[in-house]
Order: sequence, then C-alpha cells, then structure tokens
Amino acid sequence: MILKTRPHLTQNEPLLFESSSPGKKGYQLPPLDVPAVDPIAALGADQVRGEIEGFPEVSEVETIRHFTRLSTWNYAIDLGLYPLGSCTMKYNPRVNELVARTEALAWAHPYQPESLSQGAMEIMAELERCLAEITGMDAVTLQPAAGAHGEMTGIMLIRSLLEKRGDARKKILIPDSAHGTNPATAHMCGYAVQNIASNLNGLVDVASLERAMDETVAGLMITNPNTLGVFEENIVEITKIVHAKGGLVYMDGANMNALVGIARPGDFGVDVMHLNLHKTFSTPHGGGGPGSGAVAVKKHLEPFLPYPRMQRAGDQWTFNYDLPDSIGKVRAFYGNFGVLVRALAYIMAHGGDGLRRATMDAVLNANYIRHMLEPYYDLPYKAPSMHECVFSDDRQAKKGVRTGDIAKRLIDYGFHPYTVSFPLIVHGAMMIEPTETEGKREIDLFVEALISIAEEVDTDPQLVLGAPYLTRTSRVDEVTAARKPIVRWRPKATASTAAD
Amino acid sequence: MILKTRPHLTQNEPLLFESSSPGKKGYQLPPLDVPAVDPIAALGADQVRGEIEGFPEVSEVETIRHFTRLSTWNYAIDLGLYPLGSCTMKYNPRVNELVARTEALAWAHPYQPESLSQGAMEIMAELERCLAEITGMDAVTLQPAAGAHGEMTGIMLIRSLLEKRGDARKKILIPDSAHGTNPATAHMCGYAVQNIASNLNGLVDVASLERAMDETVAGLMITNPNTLGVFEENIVEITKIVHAKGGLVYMDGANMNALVGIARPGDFGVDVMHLNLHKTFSTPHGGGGPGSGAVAVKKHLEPFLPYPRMQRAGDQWTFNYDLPDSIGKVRAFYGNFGVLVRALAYIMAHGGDGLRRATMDAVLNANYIRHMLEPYYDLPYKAPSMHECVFSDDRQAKKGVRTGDIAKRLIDYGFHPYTVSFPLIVHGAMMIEPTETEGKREIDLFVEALISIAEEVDTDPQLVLGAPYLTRTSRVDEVTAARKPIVRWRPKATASTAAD
Amino acid sequence: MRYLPKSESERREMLAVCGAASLEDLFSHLPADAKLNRALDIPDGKSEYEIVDYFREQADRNATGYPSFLGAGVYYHYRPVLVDTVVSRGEFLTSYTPYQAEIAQGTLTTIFEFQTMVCQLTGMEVANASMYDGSSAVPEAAMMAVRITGRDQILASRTVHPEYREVLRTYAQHQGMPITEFGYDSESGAVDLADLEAKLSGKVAAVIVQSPNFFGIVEDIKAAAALAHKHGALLVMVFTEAVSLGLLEPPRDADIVAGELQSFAITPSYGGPYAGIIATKEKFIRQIPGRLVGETKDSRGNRAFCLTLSTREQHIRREKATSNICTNQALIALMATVFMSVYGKEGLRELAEQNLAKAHYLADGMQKRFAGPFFNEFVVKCAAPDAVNEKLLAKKIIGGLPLGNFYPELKDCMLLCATEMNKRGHMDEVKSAF
Amino acid sequence: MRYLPKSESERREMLAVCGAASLEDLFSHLPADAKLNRALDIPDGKSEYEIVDYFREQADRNATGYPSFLGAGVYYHYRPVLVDTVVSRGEFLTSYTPYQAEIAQGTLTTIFEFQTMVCQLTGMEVANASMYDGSSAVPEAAMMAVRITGRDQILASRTVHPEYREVLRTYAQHQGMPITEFGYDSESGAVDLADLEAKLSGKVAAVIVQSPNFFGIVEDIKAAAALAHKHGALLVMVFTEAVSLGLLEPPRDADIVAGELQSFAITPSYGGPYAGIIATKEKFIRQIPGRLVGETKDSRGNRAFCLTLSTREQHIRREKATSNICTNQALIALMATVFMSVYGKEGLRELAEQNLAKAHYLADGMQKRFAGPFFNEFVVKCAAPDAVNEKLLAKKIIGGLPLGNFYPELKDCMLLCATEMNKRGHMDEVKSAF
Ligand SMILES: Cc1ncc(COP(=O)(O)O)c(C=O)c1O
Ligand SMILES: Cc1ncc(COP(=O)(O)O)c(C=O)c1O
Repeated sequence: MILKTRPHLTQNEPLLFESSSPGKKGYQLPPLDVPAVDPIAALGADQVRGEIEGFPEVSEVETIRHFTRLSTWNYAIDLGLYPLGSCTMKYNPRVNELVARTEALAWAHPYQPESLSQGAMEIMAELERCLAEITGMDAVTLQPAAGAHGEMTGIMLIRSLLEKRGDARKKILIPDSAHGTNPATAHMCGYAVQNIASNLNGLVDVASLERAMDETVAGLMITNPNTLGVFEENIVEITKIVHAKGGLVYMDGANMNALVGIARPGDFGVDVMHLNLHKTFSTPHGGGGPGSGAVAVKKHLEPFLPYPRMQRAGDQWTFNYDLPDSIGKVRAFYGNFGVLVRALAYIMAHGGDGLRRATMDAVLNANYIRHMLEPYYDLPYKAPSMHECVFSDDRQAKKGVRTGDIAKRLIDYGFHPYTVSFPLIVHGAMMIEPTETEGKREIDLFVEALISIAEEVDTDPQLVLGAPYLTRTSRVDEVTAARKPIVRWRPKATASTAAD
Repeated sequence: MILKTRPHLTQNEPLLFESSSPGKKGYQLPPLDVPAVDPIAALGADQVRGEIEGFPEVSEVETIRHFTRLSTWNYAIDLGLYPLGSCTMKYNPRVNELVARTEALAWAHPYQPESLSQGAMEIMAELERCLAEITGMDAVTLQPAAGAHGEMTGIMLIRSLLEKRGDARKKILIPDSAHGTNPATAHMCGYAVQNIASNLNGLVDVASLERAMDETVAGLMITNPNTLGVFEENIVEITKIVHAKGGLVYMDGANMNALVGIARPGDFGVDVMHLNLHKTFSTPHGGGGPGSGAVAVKKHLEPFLPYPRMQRAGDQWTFNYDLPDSIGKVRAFYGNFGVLVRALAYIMAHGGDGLRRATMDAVLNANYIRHMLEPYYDLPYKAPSMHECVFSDDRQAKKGVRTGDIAKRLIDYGFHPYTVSFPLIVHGAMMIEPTETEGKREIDLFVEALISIAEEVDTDPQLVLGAPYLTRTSRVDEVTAARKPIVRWRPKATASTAAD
Repeated sequence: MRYLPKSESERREMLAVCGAASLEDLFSHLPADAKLNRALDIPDGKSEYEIVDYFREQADRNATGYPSFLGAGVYYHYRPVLVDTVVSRGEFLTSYTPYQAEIAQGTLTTIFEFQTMVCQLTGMEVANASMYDGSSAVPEAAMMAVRITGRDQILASRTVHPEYREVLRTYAQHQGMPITEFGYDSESGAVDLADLEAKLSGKVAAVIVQSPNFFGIVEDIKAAAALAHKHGALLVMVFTEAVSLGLLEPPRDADIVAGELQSFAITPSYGGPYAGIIATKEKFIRQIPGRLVGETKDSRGNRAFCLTLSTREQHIRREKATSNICTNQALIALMATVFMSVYGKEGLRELAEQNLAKAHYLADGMQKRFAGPFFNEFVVKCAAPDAVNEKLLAKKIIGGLPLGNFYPELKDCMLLCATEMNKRGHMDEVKSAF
Repeated sequence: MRYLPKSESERREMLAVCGAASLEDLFSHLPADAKLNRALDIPDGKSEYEIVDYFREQADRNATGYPSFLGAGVYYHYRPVLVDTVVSRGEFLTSYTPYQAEIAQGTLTTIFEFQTMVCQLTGMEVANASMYDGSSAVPEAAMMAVRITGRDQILASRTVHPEYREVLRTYAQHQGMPITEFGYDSESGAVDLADLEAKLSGKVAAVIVQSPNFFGIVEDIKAAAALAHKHGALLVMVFTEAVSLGLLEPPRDADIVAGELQSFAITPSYGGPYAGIIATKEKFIRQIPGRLVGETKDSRGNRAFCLTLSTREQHIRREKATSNICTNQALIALMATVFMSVYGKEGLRELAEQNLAKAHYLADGMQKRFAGPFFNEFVVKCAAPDAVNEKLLAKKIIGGLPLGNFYPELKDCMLLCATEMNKRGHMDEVKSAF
C-alpha cells in the first residue's frame, strides 16, 4: 500500500522560448551615468552581433512562475529520503546557505588584496585543518571542484612524486567495484588501468593484489568502505603491499561518511585521498553540483600540491606561488570557496563528537535497512555493512523485474530510487545509502515500500514493469533520446501545444 | 480539455505532534555565559510550569520537510493566476522581500532613539507622501494593520469630527453590495447600519441615497469601483449629497487597483479612505496576512488621526504624541512597518507612470475576460468593467451547478477559483479579478478553462458537481467541520495512520 | 515594465477583443471631473538595484549592530534560519486566506498546528488563527467578554502594556464599554489585588491582567482570576513576552488569553508586522473573533482541514459579526509556528531559562524598583534614565526604556530587558553605567 | 543534535533489529589498527547563531563595500533577486543529478533551456550541462580537439587568461599533449596572427584564442579560425566575460567554445563556485565531455527530457570516457539560466552596452597600452601599478590588476575593468589616481 504519497495537480509549463513575446521584459537597469558608446564605432561593424535569435523575452512574474512550476516536478532531499547509494544525500543545513551569502564572502574577488581577504583565507585554513584532522593526513588542498577533479589531482600528485623519484611508472590498479571516475581519471593522467577482481566477499583479493603489484604500478586507487559499503578489512595489509613495491595508495573518499570520527585513512596507510564535501560534509547537490573535491595528502606528497598554498606571514595569511614541485593549478583561483564555507559551517555545527555520532547514525540506518530487507531481496555479499547496503534484483529478475523497474516503482511510493546497476560487480545492483539525517519513521516507510514492491513483483510483475504511474511524466524513453539526440530547442521543433 | 495541469505525486505528512519523539531536537542554544538561575527559587514553585504537554519534538530536517511538504499542497500566485475578486492577488516582487529584511530595518526596535531611527521614519514619511499623492488626499496614517482595521480607523475619524462638531450622529449608510467588513466596522464604531439598495446597474441609487441621507447619518461607506468592478458614475454627485447634509464620505479603497494614476478619490469628494497595501501595492498575502490598511484623509480630518504623527524638527524626523483631538492609537507602535517597506519598494519600482500603466493593464485584463466569457456565463450587470468582472451562475444553476461547483472544477483546470458568492447582490456570483500581472497566455488558459467547464455543465453536470478530482484532497466537508468543531489536535484524536 | 507581462502586440490583440482602440478608451466612461488629468508626482520607475540601494541608505541611518536592552513588548531573540526558509516558499508567501480548502491544505494544516500549540502553551482549549497583534487582541478579548457576560465594564490593570491600554481605550470609546484601571502594588510591582477587589462589581465583564507584566513581574493570575470569578467577571490574561510561556505556569484560570507572539522569530521590524492571538475555553468558541481552522474529512475520507465557524465572521454575519477582522497575520503566525517546531518542548524551556538567567545576572547588584519575581525584564531606579542611556549610546549600546512618559510616578526609573542574545560583557557595561 | 532526527529510544529499537547492543558495536569488525582511538580535535558543536557570528567575524576581515575595478576573469555584475529566489527552492537546491527522469523533469528542463541559451549566445549547435569552470573547460576542449582530429599539439594564445593556461598545462602534462603558446601584437593587444601562422602545422589539433582576451581586446575570431582551419586544426574560442556575448558577434567560425558564465549572476565568491561551458558543432556531439540533456517522450507521449548520450561518460565508458567529470556545477548553471531569463534578448544587449560605455568612459584620457577594440576591460600604462592601487585603497577603492606577475613585459601596466556597477564618481577618482 502506498502510504507516503497522494497525487495532486501540478502546473504544466512551456519552455521559456515558447512563452516569449517580443518586448516583454524581466529586467530594468539603472540609467547610464556616462555617455553611451556606439558599439559599431567602438568595435567595428563585424564585431557587433544582431539580435540573439530565439533568446527569451519574458517578464519577471513569468520567470518566477516558470522556475517555481518546474521545481515542483523535482524530487529532493527536502521532500524525503534520497537513498542514492554512493551519493550521500544528507540534509543540507540552511544556515550554511545563509553564511555562504555573507556579503563580504560572496562578493570577494579572488584578486582583491590579501590584506582585505584575511577572513576568506582564515576560513580556508580552518577547513584545511579540520579535514586533515578528520582524515589523519598532513596537508589538504581545497582547489579541486568535485570528486573526480580531486582524483585527477591526487593521481597527478602520485605521478609527480614518482617522476621525481625517477620513474612515473605505467599502471594504476583499480578494483572492479570502483566508480567509473577512477579509471577515467587514471587514463587522463596517462596511466593504464589494471582491474583487480574482487573476492567472494566483495573485497580486494589480497593475493591478486600481491600478484598484480610490481614496479610498473604507480599505485592503487581504492575506495574504503568500498562501493558495496563494506570496510576493506585488510586495508592495512593492502597499503603495505603497495608501499612495499614503491607504489602509492589513493583512496576515493566518497564513502567517508562511514568513517568520520571512527577511522582515518591516514592511520591505515593511505597516501592521498579526496573528500566529496558535497557528500560527507553536507553541501547541497544542487541538481548535480557544485561540489568540492578537497584532496588530503601525507607529508611526502605535500610539495607537489597545486599552487598557491596558504601560509602564515606574521599575523597574516598569504598565498605562496613559489612551489617548484607543484603539479600546477587544476583550476583558476583557489577552489569552490562558497562550497568550502558551507562545509566548514557543517563541521562547526557538529563538532568533533557530533561528527562521530553522525557517522554512527548513518551506519545504523544502513544496517537497519539491510536487516529489514534481507528477507525480501537478495544480498549478494554478506560482509558487515557500513553506511550503505547493496542488494541485487536476483529474486525479482526471475519474474522479469529488474532493479531499474523496482526503482521506478519506488517513485510511486514517494521515494527517490536507490542507485541502480552500480557497482558493476553486483548484477542488478540496488545500492541503498540512507545517511544519518533520516529518522526511523521515514526509513520504516521506505522499508515497507520495498517490501510491498517485492510482494507486487510476486503477484503482479506487470504492475511494477509499468511504473511509475503517479508522476506527471511516466516512464521516459531514454533510448530514443540517445538515438537521435535533440539537445537544444529550436523554433520548428515546437509542435507541442502552448500549454504543454 | 485540461491543458494546464497534470497530476503528480505529493508527499503525505503527519502533524508535527504525530512525528514527535521524546528527545528529538531542532535547536541548539549558545552556552549560557552567566550563572544559571533556578526557576523555582526565582519565581516560586507555583509559577513554574511542568513540561508543555504534546508540544513538538522534532529535528531540523523533519521541520524543513514538514513545512516543505505542506507547502506543496497549496496553490499560490507563484504557481499561476489567482483571480480572487476583491483581493487583488498580484505578483509579489521578490526584491521587496529582500529590502524588508535589511538588517537595520528588520531589527529596529520601535522604542530605539529617534536619532537612530531616521531611516525607518524617512521610509514611512515617503510612503505617506506617495499615498497622499495617489489618493489625492492630504494626510495619511500607516498605523492600521489591514483593510478592516483601516475602516475602523476611518469611521472613528468621522465620528470624532462629528462629535467635535457637536453630534456624532447615529447611522452609516452602506450599499448592499459592500464587503462584510463595512457593516461590521460601522457597528464596532457605535453606528447603526442602513443599507442602500443598488439600482439596476448595480450602482448606488442616487434617489435612494438622497432619501436616506439626513442629519442622523454620519456618513456613507462607499466602495469605488464597487464590488461589481463598476465605477460609480455619479460619485461626484453622491459625495455632494452626503456633504450637503453634513455627512462624510468614507471610501473602501480595496479596489484602488482600478484607479491608481487614473482617478483620485480626493478629487471626487471622498473625505477618508483606506488602502489595502497588500492588494494594490503588491505586498504578499502570506496565506491571509499580514497586510496594511493605511488611511488617507482630507485636511479637516487630519487632527483626529491616530498618534503619534511624524513631523520634521530641523533635519530630523520626530514623533509627535501631543495631538489632543486624536482618536488614539489603533494598535501599538506605528503600523506594520515591514509591509510598508514592501509597498514603498513597489511604488518605486513602477514610478508614477508605471503605476498608471499597471492600472490600465489590470482593467484591460478584466475587460478581456469579460468579453471572452460573456457568451458562456450570465453577466447580471452590464455597466463597463474596471479591474474585475462579476458573472453569475444563472445559466449553470439550471443544470444544478452552482458557482461553488464551478469554482471547484476550476481547480482541476489548474486555477485558483474566483471569489464565490460575493457580492451578495449577485445571486451565485463569480467575481473575477485577474490583476495586471497576468499575461495573455495565462488569461487565455483561464478563459478556455471556464468555457470548457460551461460545456461540461451542459453535457455532464455530475462531472462538475464532483470536482475537484485532481487534488490530493477531494471536496472537503465543511458542514461537519462546523457542526462539531475540532480546532486543535489532541493525542486521542489521532487514530489516523502514521503516514496520513 | 518587468512586473507587466505583456508585449505591445498582446495588448493590441486584447484591446481589439474588448472593442477598444487604446488603453485610455477603457476609462472613457469615467466622469471627466473624477479623472486625474496629470501624471502622478512620483519619480520614474527604478531598477531593482536602485531600490536596494535606497533602502540600504535608509538602513544606514538607523542603528545597526547595537546591543540593546530594550524590551517593553518587543523582544530580541534569535531567529532560526528555517523560519525564513519556510516563509519564503512561494506557496506560503503568495497564497491568500485558505477559502478553497482543496488547494490550501498546506496553509490550513499549519494554522491547525498553530492553534494547537497556542493552546498547549497557554493552557486554553481553543485558539484562533491570529489577530493583528497583541495590542489589538486586548480590545477584541474585552469585546468578547462583553458579549459573553452581557455586561459592559472593563477593569484593566495599570501594569498592562501602556500602548495596549491606549488601544483598548480607542476601540472602547464608541462601544459603550467603559474602561477603569486598577493600580499596582508599589512594593512588588504586581497588581494591587485590593484595588482590583474594590473596583470589581456585577457590572464588570472582564478583568485584564498582563503577566509577566509591563514591569517584567510575574503576576498571580490564579488570585486575580479568583477575584474576577467571584464577581462573575471573566479574567483576560495578556502576555507580551511569549518566551515566558516556556517556563511559567500557563494561565489555566484565565477565561481568555490575548497575547503577542513577536518573541517567536518575528523580527522587531520597527513595530510590526507581529502576530496576536486569542485563546479561550471551548465553551466560548462561538464568541471568538477571527479565523478558525477545523479538522474534517474530504469526500474520499481523508483527513482534511478547513476554515470553520465562519458564521461568526463579517463576510457572513456583517454587522453582527464577532469582529470586523478579515485579513489577519497568517504568514507571521507561520513564522511563530516554525519557531515552535524548531525549539520544541525542551528548547522553549531552555530558552526561557536562559532569559531568566540573563535578566537576573543583569539585575544582580542593581537598584531594582520592584520586589516581585521577574522573568526577563525589570525596573531599575536611577536618577536620570536619559543620561544613563546617553552614556550607553556613546558606547554603542542601546539602554532601557525610561518610564516617565508612561508612568509619571516612575520618572526616575528605567525598564531593562535581557534575553539570550545579550552578552555578559555588554551587561557588565550596562551595570557600570548606573 | 539538530541534524540527527532520532530519539534515543528509536536508536535502541533500531540497534535491536540489527542485533547490536550499541552504536559502537556496528564498528566492531573494523581492524583495531585502522581505528581512531581518540576524539577528533575539533571543537564542540555550535549553535546556528555562533556559526553565523563566526562567519560574520571572518567577513569583517574581508573588504566590504569597496568599489572595485578588478575583472581579469571575475566580474562584478548586478544579480537579480530572482536568482536566489529560484536556487533557494529546496526542489532545486537539494536534488542531485537527474538520473531518474520521472522525478527530475524540473532540473532536466532547466538544463535543456541552459543548453539552448548557451547555443543561442555562442552560435554553436550543442552545449553541455556545465563544466567546473572556464579554466577547466579549456583543457577539456583541447582534449576534445585531440580526440576529434587525431592530432596532439595545442597552440594557445598568450592572451588567454594566464590561469586558464596554467590549468591547461597541468591537465596536458601527462597526456602527451604538448602546448605551444603564440604571442600578441604589442600594438593592438590582439593575437599575433603571423606568429600563430608560423607555429601552425599539420600536427596541431587546436588553436585556442580568447575573446575578449585577457587584456579586454576583442579578437578577430574569423581570422584566427581561417588560419587554424587552413591547417586542419580546430579553433577553440574561450571567453571569460559572458556579458560580452550580448553585444559581440558570436564565434560562429569556432569549432568549440569553452567559457565561464560567472558574469551571469554568479557571485565572485573568492573564486568559485562558477560554471564553465563547452559548446560545439552538432557533428562533434559524441566527443563532448560532461552531461547532456536531450528531448524525448514519456510512455504516454508527453514531451520529456532525460540525460542522454551517457555512453560518453565515465560511469559507462570508464577509462574510455570523454572526461572523468561527474558532479558538475548544476545549481550555478541554474543561476545563469535564471539570469538569462530575467535579462532576455533586450536586457543582455543593454547590459553589454552599458559595460561598453562604462569602460570607455573610464579609459577615456588614460594612457591605454593597447590600441585594439575593447569591451569592458583595458590595459593602462603606469609607472607603479602597486602605488596607484595603494592610493586608491586609501580611498576605499580597489583598483585594477597589476600585470607584472603574469606578463613580466607588462610590469608597468594594470588591467582595469568597469561594469554597469561602477559609478561615474568612483571612475573619476580612479582616473585622478594615475
Ligand atoms: C565512489 C565515487 N567516487 C567518485 C565519485 C565522483 O565524485 P564527483 O561526482 O564529486 O566528481 C563518486 C560520485 O558519485 C562516487 O560515488
Ligand atoms: C471590498 C473590501 N473591503 C474591505 C476588505 C477588508 O480588507 P482586509 O482584509 O485587509 O481587512 C476587503 C478584503 O477582502 C475587501 O475586498
């Protein structure tokens, strides 16, 4: 029974281009207080464009309605549990939005004098300190814009260190359970990727690793807890194996929400790792970003970090650009500062003990779900769960219902689906990460929904295959979208009615 | 055909009390920096309460979800046309929300020194000036909190003036088309109400008025344009009749959106009037308030205005409390200042010419709707429309469908209903006020919806009688609610399921 | 213009439908002598940025960032960020009175919760959806008492907020509702029960007492109610500092509670908008002014809420209505609702206890004028209150409220308030200024 | 803790289901030597109010309210209020990548609109859903050109933003993608086409040119593209000042456009988050990095949008992906989308013209270093740029960017920017400081 939702009408809304009419305006500028300049005279006729064809012309009220209406077509954390595994969709505290908009922070120019940027620099320094403490590492760069960007930074750091030692080496080892960004990153950094098969428990097979690890291997990219939500119980041994052959260990920190305050990568042998501040540290996902992929390193990698580095000069912070071993900049300026402000605000709100408690609640939620659902869904790997649990659609597949179908049916039950079909080592994966910011009530409803769907699969698989039913948009044809891609609006393409 | 909406799932949500659990917290206070005080020692055991029984205990994320979910059950201007006649549901500019939150305005204490309140006072003074100019009156008080409060203030002003002249008189004349607040107000001010029947055109019948007007009558409360949206064509004569017998004319300014920049009550003989800043001047209705019912008067009523009055002392504003003829305060402090800020921001955005253009667009929209719908609905009064038009359900009633039913069906079509059953002089009234902030597209959809419903009434009246169908809450039983009122939650009353 | 969503061509099309040649045509039927024949004397429309600049300039002429010890009906309290998050949602901000229940369940549910929480706090059985503010709730309560008792006299304590009493007088003046005030005990600062008793009679409809009173003193509502009831009068309890309800015994013996919720996450905003409430006993429900939300079901049997008992109201009952109030303070009441949800049972208690502690720290060692128990305000004696305030202003601190204007007999007194927002260091500075 | 929605009793119930006696039990399987055996050295959790105070204190140590003439890739422009209104809606703010199209049509539709508007502005045929920023979009465009052409060399103009070129070098260093820079004409400040031509060869995958370039000079993209195309190379056009697209001929001759939308209502925010874009020709669509939204239908035949061509992306193609990018800058791209909707066709033009006028007013009478046509930035000669800036700082004005660090040959030069936000009076003060 669907307990969590009821259908209600939502407004249709055309594209902005379709509701435009010549001369409608949503803006007004203050009058120009200097003489106007003729563009053609100033720039030459060749350089001055005609009107921007098709560009919107709508009023202010239409703009706000447009986006408000569209927003109602979205699911969001603010509406309920968002159990996308590996994404750590936790509550995004609103005080963080407020402080990030503090005028002198939001309007600070990256090139304004350091003497007038001490507050911003102090915030970054304090965040670096906190992240180093949390990860057990020695230094942190806040420059990378997201997790994948952090991975790239981290692998470049490894490469630079090895090059400095005389041999950049050829390969990066990556468990087959890894996220796609890991191999893509290794490739961008000029490394070949060698997959390490997981063992029967879904963990890195130590023997295979030992076999694969040699002097051509620059390092290992490992995710811990791994993408099954399982802590790599041999992590200390693993890092030793890699180090023994002169390699370095990169940890994908996407799953740090399982470890904060409980265990520190720096303490179990990791050389370099990234953090997704938009996951573990609660900054909003915003429909797909922005994020921050801060990278933490041990001492030996510090000289290679992107410049500039902040340092103290008397009672002032200054930027040091004079870092001969640095890999260079991975983006302009200093990082996604606005995201950094939010992450620090989150850390301050919890404090050290609160962060640990949050971790424990996250792990409790995942284990509770696992226990409640195990009777109904196949759990391919039985190792203890940390912050997420991964089922498979094995039982339901026998009825022709796949993980993607169950996911769509979950929508009718009022939930965002779990992560579908990842990690790849689980056939028909259902990857569930509740995070700590879910209460028992919401989780119980989620469990009941999945149990109810399991029953539907038994009694009426067609019902599940046709889902979702309660959404304004029924199942979307992604195949056609990819076959003949239409990725922008064009005037002719709008045969749809005005009220679409 | 319903072009404007599609059903989509919305989240259910229990009451706060139902999702509480002991010890859950949504707050944290900074640590106390002074010694704690034992309440019983300080206040005595009799004065210290036990726990607040039933009070909520929820976390921050539950609070935000609670209110976000509930919000999705509402219709609003931000979602579409809100044609509640007499309510002037226009777009609420967001810049007004921003400026009202400017720290030194939002956090100004009404008793802070005048020398540190000059900005707030200047804002009020400038708004008073603008409103006097718009109404053609001589002085304005911003103290009343809403329209009805303004009416009360205005009638008291009349009474005080008459008392000062020696006779407060007995009665107030009120057209039968008036809003309920008018007679209720007159009564609160100690006056008997005498209704003036409207003539066949829905206007004040000048002959009846002449007959009713005598020396026992304190004044006339007139709405212009009246609640049919029709300009009282004899207004100049009407005010003369009242004045000739020593009475005063109060104008209910709820419909000023039809007149701003076009005609001024002060120019056609009105002595005192209120403005609903939450209507004409765009401040948000907020689910039922707050508003502001600024009252504008001619010179002869100025001495009676509520104290304090702002006045200039050198280059400073000061409050003058020494006003022996004042009716007194109608509320604490100076008015709904935050609303006043928004109203001034609105006036500044439009400017004089813009305000006039807004009025013209408002009247255009109403006339367009009137012309488009006249073939389908009965228009009981044919006088030219100003900012709203009033149909009746006369034709549809023959099929057993009443204005309230058509209203409910409009909901399915994606619109908030018009005002139902008001004014009382129209049987089965459908009172439509689009305002100027609606574009042609939205209005056309509205017109099509009402035409489509008219056709449904012809072909399938039952369909209309059962509406709405597309809302999460179907037709609500208001009769039972009133028969045995349950106006608060109690623990025992919650037999409803957890996921209600 | 950005607020007018029409192109010129759309205007022309629409005018054509109306059979009008121009916009001006639409007004051609207005009598010439009623029309304005010039442009309004209001400057040209401004951009958003100029508007923001204007209000910033004005704000710069107001006090900013001054620690303040003003209370007297308007209190500085922390404001949870969620409050603005919620009330900024267009679905709450830009909707109106929930007349159409099927598309207003969001607002209706929040009002039902508001009514419930006001009852829980006050110990009353029913509460309305809000009044304009605390001050106007007082005369509405008095009028309600008059309707209930069929009597006409009102006794109001002099320790009720002076502005509230002024508003009461204004409302009362034409209603044949004579107001008599009774005094306070010059020692304790609480109501003078003897004076009250002396003034009570069979003609009195209501006795109005505020607690904590204007001097910050916690009143003995039980005792005042007992006296009132002995004479068949109702006891109206007024409060201006809602945070006190987190700690003080609720006024269960009162018949009507009229109060101000400004303390619940409503910015001082130079005096408004705030949210008043009226709460009472179940048996008086049909005499309550303003809107009420009730629980019911929809046609499918789901729980639903709607406006109810509207036959009390002006749009139905017209001159016989319980009040003329129509638009109330819904969005502000929603702020208070969010506040109550954020603080909750434990939070409101802790908040109240912090206020108690702060005010007692501030009072400690100062020359208190009254001996009665106080919550977060108290009256202090000082030869020249204005001079003390000047001294504090020089340190960028706003002091207390000199009482001479409201109470000539207390012209050597100042009302000081301390809340959870006042820091110890600033309190020490205040102390040293006396 | 307010972010943890559980009572102790609920925790106990849930632990019981898990067969655990305590929360610590859940971690008992972790190897002891991997565990932290002490508390984190991070101060106790703070209230909302203390957090706000902390960031205010830090903000007070930053510049506030200084008129500024800095540009150089980050521009001060007015920010319509609607932008924050929209992005603050929880439905946009707290959702993630729209993998599940049926409950993400809001985000998907806005991205489709974003892609369309970027195409309309740039004259390209397809655009992606955003890159991290302009600087990282440049190497992504270069890598794309390498994939398309099968060549490996990149020619980059020295007038491309120096930090962008640094990022390009960082990305390129391990990809066997050698970067060669070509110079600028010392008179005009535009690219030295002769130098470009001299360095072009059949090995060059892409020529990278920025317009307006780092000196503010509007480049002749047509000419640069003609040279590149003559050698079978692609022309990558870079922009940092998106407002210029409102006025300048779009780079129709470019093959790839890589740019930064910070100017579109994205606060400077000390360097990020911003939103980069990549736009290109239809024929290169399968080589574009990052997310793409496409139009399709749902099973009922209604128009719908979804992520598409994801086989380009890392989660499918892994090491063969067009990029490793996953999380992008969606909410920031939404800010730009709202901005474009608010300004629209006429507004963006007027805005660009105001920028042109302001910068030309500022430049008027100053000793311009370059003669080429400029938009809202220009280079001015002055003996001691730092000294000028000091003088301005004393007047609470932030001057321009001294160029010596990035261009040693221009150490006696400063880059000045003027936008619609700069007031004439402040510009006059700047002029008089030289
Ligand atoms: C395990 C893992 N690694 C890396 C990433 C990439 O992080 P980002 O999306 O921030 O680039 C993700 C993101 O989903 C992830 O789940
Ligand atoms: C004609 C008329 N008069 C008076 C009022 C009362 O105004 P308020 O609701 O602001 O008290 C209204 C409000 O709906 C109205 O429409």
